[in-house]
Amino acid sequence: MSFDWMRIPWSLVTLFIVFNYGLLLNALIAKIAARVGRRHGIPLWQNYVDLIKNYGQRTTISHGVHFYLGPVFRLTGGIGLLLFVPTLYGSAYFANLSFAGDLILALYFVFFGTLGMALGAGESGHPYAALGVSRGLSQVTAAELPFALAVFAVALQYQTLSVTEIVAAQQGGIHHWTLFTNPLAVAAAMLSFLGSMMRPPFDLVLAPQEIPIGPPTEYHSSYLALLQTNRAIFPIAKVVIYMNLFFGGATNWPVFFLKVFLITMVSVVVGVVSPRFRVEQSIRWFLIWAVPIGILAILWV
Amino acid sequence: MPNPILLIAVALGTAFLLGLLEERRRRLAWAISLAALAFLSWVPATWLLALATGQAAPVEILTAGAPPPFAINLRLGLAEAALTLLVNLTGLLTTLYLKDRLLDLGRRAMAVLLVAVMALDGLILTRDLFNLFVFVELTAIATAGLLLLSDDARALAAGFKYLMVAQFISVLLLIGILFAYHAGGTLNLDGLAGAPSVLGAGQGWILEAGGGFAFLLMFVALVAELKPFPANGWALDIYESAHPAFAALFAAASGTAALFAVDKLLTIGGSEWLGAATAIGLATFLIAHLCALPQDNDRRLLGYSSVAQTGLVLVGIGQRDLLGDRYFFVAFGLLAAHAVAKAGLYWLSGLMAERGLSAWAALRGQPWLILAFASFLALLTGLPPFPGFYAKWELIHHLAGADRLAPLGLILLGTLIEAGYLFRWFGYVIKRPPPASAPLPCPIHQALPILVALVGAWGLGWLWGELSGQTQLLLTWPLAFALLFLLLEWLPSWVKNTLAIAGLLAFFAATYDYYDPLRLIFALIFLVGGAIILLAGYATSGQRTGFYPSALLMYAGLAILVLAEDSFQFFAAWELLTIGSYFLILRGQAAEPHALSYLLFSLGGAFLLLTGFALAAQGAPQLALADLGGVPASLSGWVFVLLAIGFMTKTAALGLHVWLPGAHAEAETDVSPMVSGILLKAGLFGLFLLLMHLGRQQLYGIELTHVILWIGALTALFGNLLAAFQEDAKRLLAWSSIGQMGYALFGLALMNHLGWLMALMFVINHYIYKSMLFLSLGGVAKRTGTRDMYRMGGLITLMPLSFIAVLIGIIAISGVPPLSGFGGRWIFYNAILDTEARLPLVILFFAGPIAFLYLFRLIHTVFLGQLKDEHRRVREAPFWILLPQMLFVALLIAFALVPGVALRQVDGYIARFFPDGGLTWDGLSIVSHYGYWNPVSIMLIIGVIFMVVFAWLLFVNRRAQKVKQFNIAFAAERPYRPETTHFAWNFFAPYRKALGFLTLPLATRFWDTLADLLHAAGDLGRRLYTGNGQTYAFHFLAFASGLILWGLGVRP
Amino acid sequence: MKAELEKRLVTGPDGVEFEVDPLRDYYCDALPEVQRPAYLRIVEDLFNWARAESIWILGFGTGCGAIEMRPLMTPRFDAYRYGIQWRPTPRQANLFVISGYLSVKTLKRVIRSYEQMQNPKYVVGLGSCTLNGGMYFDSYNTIKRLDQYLPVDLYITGCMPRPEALLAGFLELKKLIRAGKAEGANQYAANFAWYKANQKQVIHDWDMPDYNW
Amino acid sequence: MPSNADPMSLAGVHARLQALFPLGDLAPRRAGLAFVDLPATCAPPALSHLRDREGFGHLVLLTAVDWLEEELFQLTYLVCNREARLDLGLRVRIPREPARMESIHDIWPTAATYQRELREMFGIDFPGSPRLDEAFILEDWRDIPPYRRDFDTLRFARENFAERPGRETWDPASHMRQRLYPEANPGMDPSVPGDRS
Repeated sequence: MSFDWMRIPWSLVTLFIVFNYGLLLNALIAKIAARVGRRHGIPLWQNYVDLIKNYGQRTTISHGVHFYLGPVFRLTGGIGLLLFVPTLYGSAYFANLSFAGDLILALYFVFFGTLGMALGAGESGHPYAALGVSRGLSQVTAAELPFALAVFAVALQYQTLSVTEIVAAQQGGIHHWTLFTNPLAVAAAMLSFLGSMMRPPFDLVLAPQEIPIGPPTEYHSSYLALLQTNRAIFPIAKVVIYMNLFFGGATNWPVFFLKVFLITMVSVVVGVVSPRFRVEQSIRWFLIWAVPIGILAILWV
Repeated sequence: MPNPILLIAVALGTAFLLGLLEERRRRLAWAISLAALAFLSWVPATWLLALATGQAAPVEILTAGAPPPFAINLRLGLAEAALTLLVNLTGLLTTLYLKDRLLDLGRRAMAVLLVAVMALDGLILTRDLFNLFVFVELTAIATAGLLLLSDDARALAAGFKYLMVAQFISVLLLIGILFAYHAGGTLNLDGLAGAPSVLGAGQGWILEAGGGFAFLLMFVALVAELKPFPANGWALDIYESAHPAFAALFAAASGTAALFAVDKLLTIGGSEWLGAATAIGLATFLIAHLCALPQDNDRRLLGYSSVAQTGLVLVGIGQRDLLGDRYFFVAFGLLAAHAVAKAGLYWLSGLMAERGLSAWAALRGQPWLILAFASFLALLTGLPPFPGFYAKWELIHHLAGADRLAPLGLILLGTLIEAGYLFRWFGYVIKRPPPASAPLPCPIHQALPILVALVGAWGLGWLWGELSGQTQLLLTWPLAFALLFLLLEWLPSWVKNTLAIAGLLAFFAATYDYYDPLRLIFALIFLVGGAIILLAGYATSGQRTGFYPSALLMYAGLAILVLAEDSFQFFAAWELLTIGSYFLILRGQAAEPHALSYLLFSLGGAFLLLTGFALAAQGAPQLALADLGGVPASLSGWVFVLLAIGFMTKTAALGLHVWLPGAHAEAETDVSPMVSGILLKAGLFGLFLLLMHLGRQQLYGIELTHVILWIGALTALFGNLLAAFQEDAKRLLAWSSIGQMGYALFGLALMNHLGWLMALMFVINHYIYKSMLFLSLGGVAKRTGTRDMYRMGGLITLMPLSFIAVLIGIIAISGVPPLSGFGGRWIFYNAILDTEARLPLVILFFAGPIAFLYLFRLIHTVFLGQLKDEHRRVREAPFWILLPQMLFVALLIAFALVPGVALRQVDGYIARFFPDGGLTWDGLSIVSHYGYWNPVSIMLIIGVIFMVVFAWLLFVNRRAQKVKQFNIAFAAERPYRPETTHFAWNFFAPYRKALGFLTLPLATRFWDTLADLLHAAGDLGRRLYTGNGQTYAFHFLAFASGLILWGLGVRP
Repeated sequence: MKAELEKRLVTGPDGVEFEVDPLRDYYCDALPEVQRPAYLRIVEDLFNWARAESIWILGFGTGCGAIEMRPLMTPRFDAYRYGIQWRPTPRQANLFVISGYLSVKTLKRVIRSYEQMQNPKYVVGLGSCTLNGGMYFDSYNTIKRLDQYLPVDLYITGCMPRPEALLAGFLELKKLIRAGKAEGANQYAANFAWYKANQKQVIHDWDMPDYNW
Repeated sequence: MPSNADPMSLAGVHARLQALFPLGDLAPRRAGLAFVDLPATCAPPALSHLRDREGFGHLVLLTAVDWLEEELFQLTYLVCNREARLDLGLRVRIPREPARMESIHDIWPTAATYQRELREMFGIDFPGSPRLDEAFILEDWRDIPPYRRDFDTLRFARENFAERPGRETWDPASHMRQRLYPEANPGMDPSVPGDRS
């Protein structure tokens, strides 16, 4: 088969844009949260400084091979997820590496980084790491369910698993978006979205005041820098999937920035005004409120 | 040809001759008895040979030189020859076995024994009713004599009770004979049977001649001789208290003769009486088995079993009208199995010093006795390749063909209960500590009879295989190969292992051309996969007695299964693999209860298969598997249900899963992957065949595949959920298997192209990763001495290869790209887009992420976290346990890269059944109707990104200080001990809080309650038998009067 | 020595007995080394700028002065706008604020946490107590001079200093970092023996390795 | 004490208690708070009685005073009856050497914590009290217990903890008066160190 080598530089461009956008977006979110508390909050460039600082730390320790590899898995998961999904609809180059697989690949690749990171944190031997993973996994089982149902509903609706085709089906006006053609699925997915963004009330993985700070407790210096890098890329990669499935995708970068920002804001808005759920509360919440909507969505299609 | 009258004459003559001998010449007397019995065995043996080969015709012996009805006549036909041979051989072996005892008792005892044998011969040979009565009397006197010779006080009491019963029987019989003579004018059986009747010869003669009451009395008398329920307390006391060798004679010879007497009587009764015989037989069969269930005394248990078996033969006799010319094949099969096994078991019992069942653990001192014990149990339960198996197969098929479903069900239920207590006993023998006393004494004169019974058992198995008209199982290559290992037990295990691997591979190579793509995949897993797992066997030194015959028995079953063309081969293979795997599982340290529950569920499932096949065959002796689709629509739903439940028992579908966790977890390190990675696939293979040939079926308007869909989804959910809550690593894997099988079940039940493909992906993947995980965790458990995950931790540096295997395994299971598990998930999503059943999907979606819970827990709590004090010097698992794991790792990666190699073939094959919705190959991409997937690109992309990021980290972080396990930021304190720092126990406590209510062991409770109920019922039944003579007399009267009242009601 | 740190005989699963020495087997026994700055001056300057603009404080209030740290997170003072934030784990923190009096017992925990932070790392002594004992000059249980035990980059005096004083101190610290003068971690490594001797003089039950990685 | 005192008052309690134990006089401090002396051996049964019969369910504190000159420690058990809003302090005196008192952790489990503290700070032994020898703060203390009055804390601090040279101490009141109103106190020079140490 022939491979279009130009995909690689264009993918790197995507990566670069999303990375910078992610760093700025994270700072913006922090600023918005600060404004809610009537603070000024961090400067917009603060994330860059933190990143450089962490790369610039002079010493590191290692708890073992897998501890070392944990952040690598995490970042690979973030970058891979971003590149397996077409970023811009209609652009041959910003379709990135989506030729490798369809929506299902993206859905399952989400776990690649999480799993690798969880294992790396596990090797640190820190009980909080395991505790955080235990909480996170417990929550994921319930939080992923409405999303899976929504994805299934959307796939049924468009009779395809190809992200590109799903976006294509939503072109031609805002009323073609899944948001309006299949509101139940979108509702279920957005509730699930709250659970996957590590923000209150579903931030029990990191839970700084309880298990400071969960899996990354032992990660520092350049490990932490890799995780921060991923923190800029991975949420956006996830949001891109939501954007493509439910909100008509994006055909150019400004629309992309806007949609990603608005979708992210859903979880931010909920997050800044919410306290934290316990694990069992969170699971019950998803099963009681989100899952029935998802079930209705797949029955309704 | 020796004159058959010699059977009577020689026995009687020798008995008299013994009387002439001096009392002190006991040795001589014994030798003479032995010689006489040898002669008595030789006579019917020659006849049997001649009659069977057609060199001789049945003969009538006219005692007074006149034909009947003027004189008594005896007949020696094939049946008589076989039965007298059985009786006399038992007598001979009993005499041999009783050497010490007889030398002690003297010539009188020997004479009585001879008379008893003679009387039984007479009972078999005679064709005259009054003569029958005489022999019954003689038998009674001789039996009582033998009993009264015992010094056990209880035996004396039992003998007395027996005499009382015998008198009742005699009186009834005599009166009956009087009336019969009055009505029929003759006492000759053939004469009576052939008496003229408007209904034809032998049909309802008594009705017309007014001899109904006469027949009734005789019937009651002779049936009472068979120890029917409830009039059998006396017999149980005899079995329990008499010398076991005598009990052997009583069970094997007397029972045989009495059964034949009833058989002869029924020839004149007409078919209505067959129903009565069946009913009595069934009641006796079931209730005796129930009573045996709570029994702990070996001889009394065998007594119950004898009573039950006699009942079963009576049922066989009762089906005479149905069986036609297969009547003798079936009835003799059941009878011979019972006689040989029971004689053998009683002889074994004679070796035991104590009466408790667990005292039989002493058998472990002599492996060949274990073999004998196992063979006898298999013979009794009717497992292949023994005669009872062939006989039951035919009986069930005939019953099903004639729509006699109630007896069919009851027979199978009784057999299941029987298997329950017999194999529980076997578990005791293998697992319980042997009694402290000296090693089992086994002098030659006691060993010889047991040996003869053992050889006889296998010989009969061969014979019935020949006579069955079905496949001769003993001559199939796989089974013969497995049995060969019985002879090779003395070799060191590595030789046997090599031989076994070579055998499996050679068989696969030899049969390669016979497989279609579907079967090829299963054959690859069963045979080649089996060989790979067997590599781990090299890690065990010594002889490993018992392992190879069991393992190869299982593989033999699998090999026959995948090649089976008709239902008989399929079912026989199913039973073989069940027994083999049962023996294998039982080898585990604490496997006793779990192996038993495995066996019972498997046999229960197998009996459902049997019923299903029998129903489908419509009275034919077997059914080509390909013809399953030809079953008439009225039956096909039921056949589907029976077969599906049978197969789902093996795949441990929800509700039928309770046997699996224990069985898989408690098995040995290299057995777990066999029974999990390989054996579970047998059930899926069956389901494939079922769905392939029967397709969608409905019952009462319910779409059955839809039901399976729900079961599959629920199984996946609960399997995964329970796995997350296990503390024991192997139990976790076992529950995970349940969940995985749920997925496969679901895929199959989707009944579309991709659903089947997904099921096949699961078959392949599950074999690879589950075998690998069981091996690695088995290796870890071996090194750390525990299976509790929270006791481990931090083993990654000490056991890196095991860690890699587990890591690859869990990535594959979880379906995370780039490994092959993702392929399964991808096909799954494509498959479900084609289905209309959406609600079960919700459950399956829920089950998916739960897998992450147990997978993370598995790898984290074992390999990550804190290393414990006592494990600081643990070494990596043995090479031979690692080798197959590394092969599996390579296989997984290869399969992840090029899944098309296997999938393409199968995809094409499945297209025969579901032409639509298949996959297409676009270069390296796999394309479905809905999506696409490019395994090589995924692997490459992920690999490249990973390496780049890794290189970057190495560059910025090249001087990391390696620290040790307590160098963690512990809230400014330091860890106290690794045990208190390793977060592992009750890992998902919050999850339990949220969803723990789903883990209530409802299925286990249900089956436990059922077992308790059966036990309680058995206990209730046991209370009938108080040991009090008056109670027994009452039982007898109740039985006799009940039967007579019934008879009068039917025939006024 | 605490019982759990003493050498013990353990029987492995294979029945072989061996000795476990917790201090040797469970803790890394390497000593800290002086870390050289980046080879290129400009890179080190960049890093120093980033370090100055991104000060992560370890969330460990050692004494009463910690009460003055809280207001820094509030809208009134909002230290975040200076790139200052709190981290719950010493692994990720750069700045250790010794907030007020330091009892001997706490000193041990402080040392442990300080050593678990990564180079470069900074210590700020808050209040008179860290400087010269303050009102606890005659206490049987508090140290009077922090720089005897840890390399201190900056003191913020007062009893207690107000949040404004803290902010001023942090800004002062920024200047030091920017100038490359805040090399406490290297100082600690260079004079490790001296610091250790001082620490051990007051901490009698030294139940940990010499350097807590 | 008049026996017809209000049964719900401390006097009533005292009266009833006096019938059982050799009690000293009731020393009221304010309404609802009074102290009473009794022999050390009587304290545990008296406390038990107060808890079970008089409704004094809460042990407010257990503390010690070092009567160095009298060679005695005074232990004060302050108990509270919440319903009646009464506080009663039982004071017992025990010899300083050997300083030993019966433990009351079986009456109030929380007492164990107070007793640990007294053990650590005063060196008073309470045989049988749980975790008695675990220090709260003085890990591996090697001197006499620091709350005993014969312990010289200043000397101890000087000997053990490094000092910063040049430390100066002012009396805050006079220092500020001098700073703010120098003309009113001409005799005092604010720059002269008034080191009390």
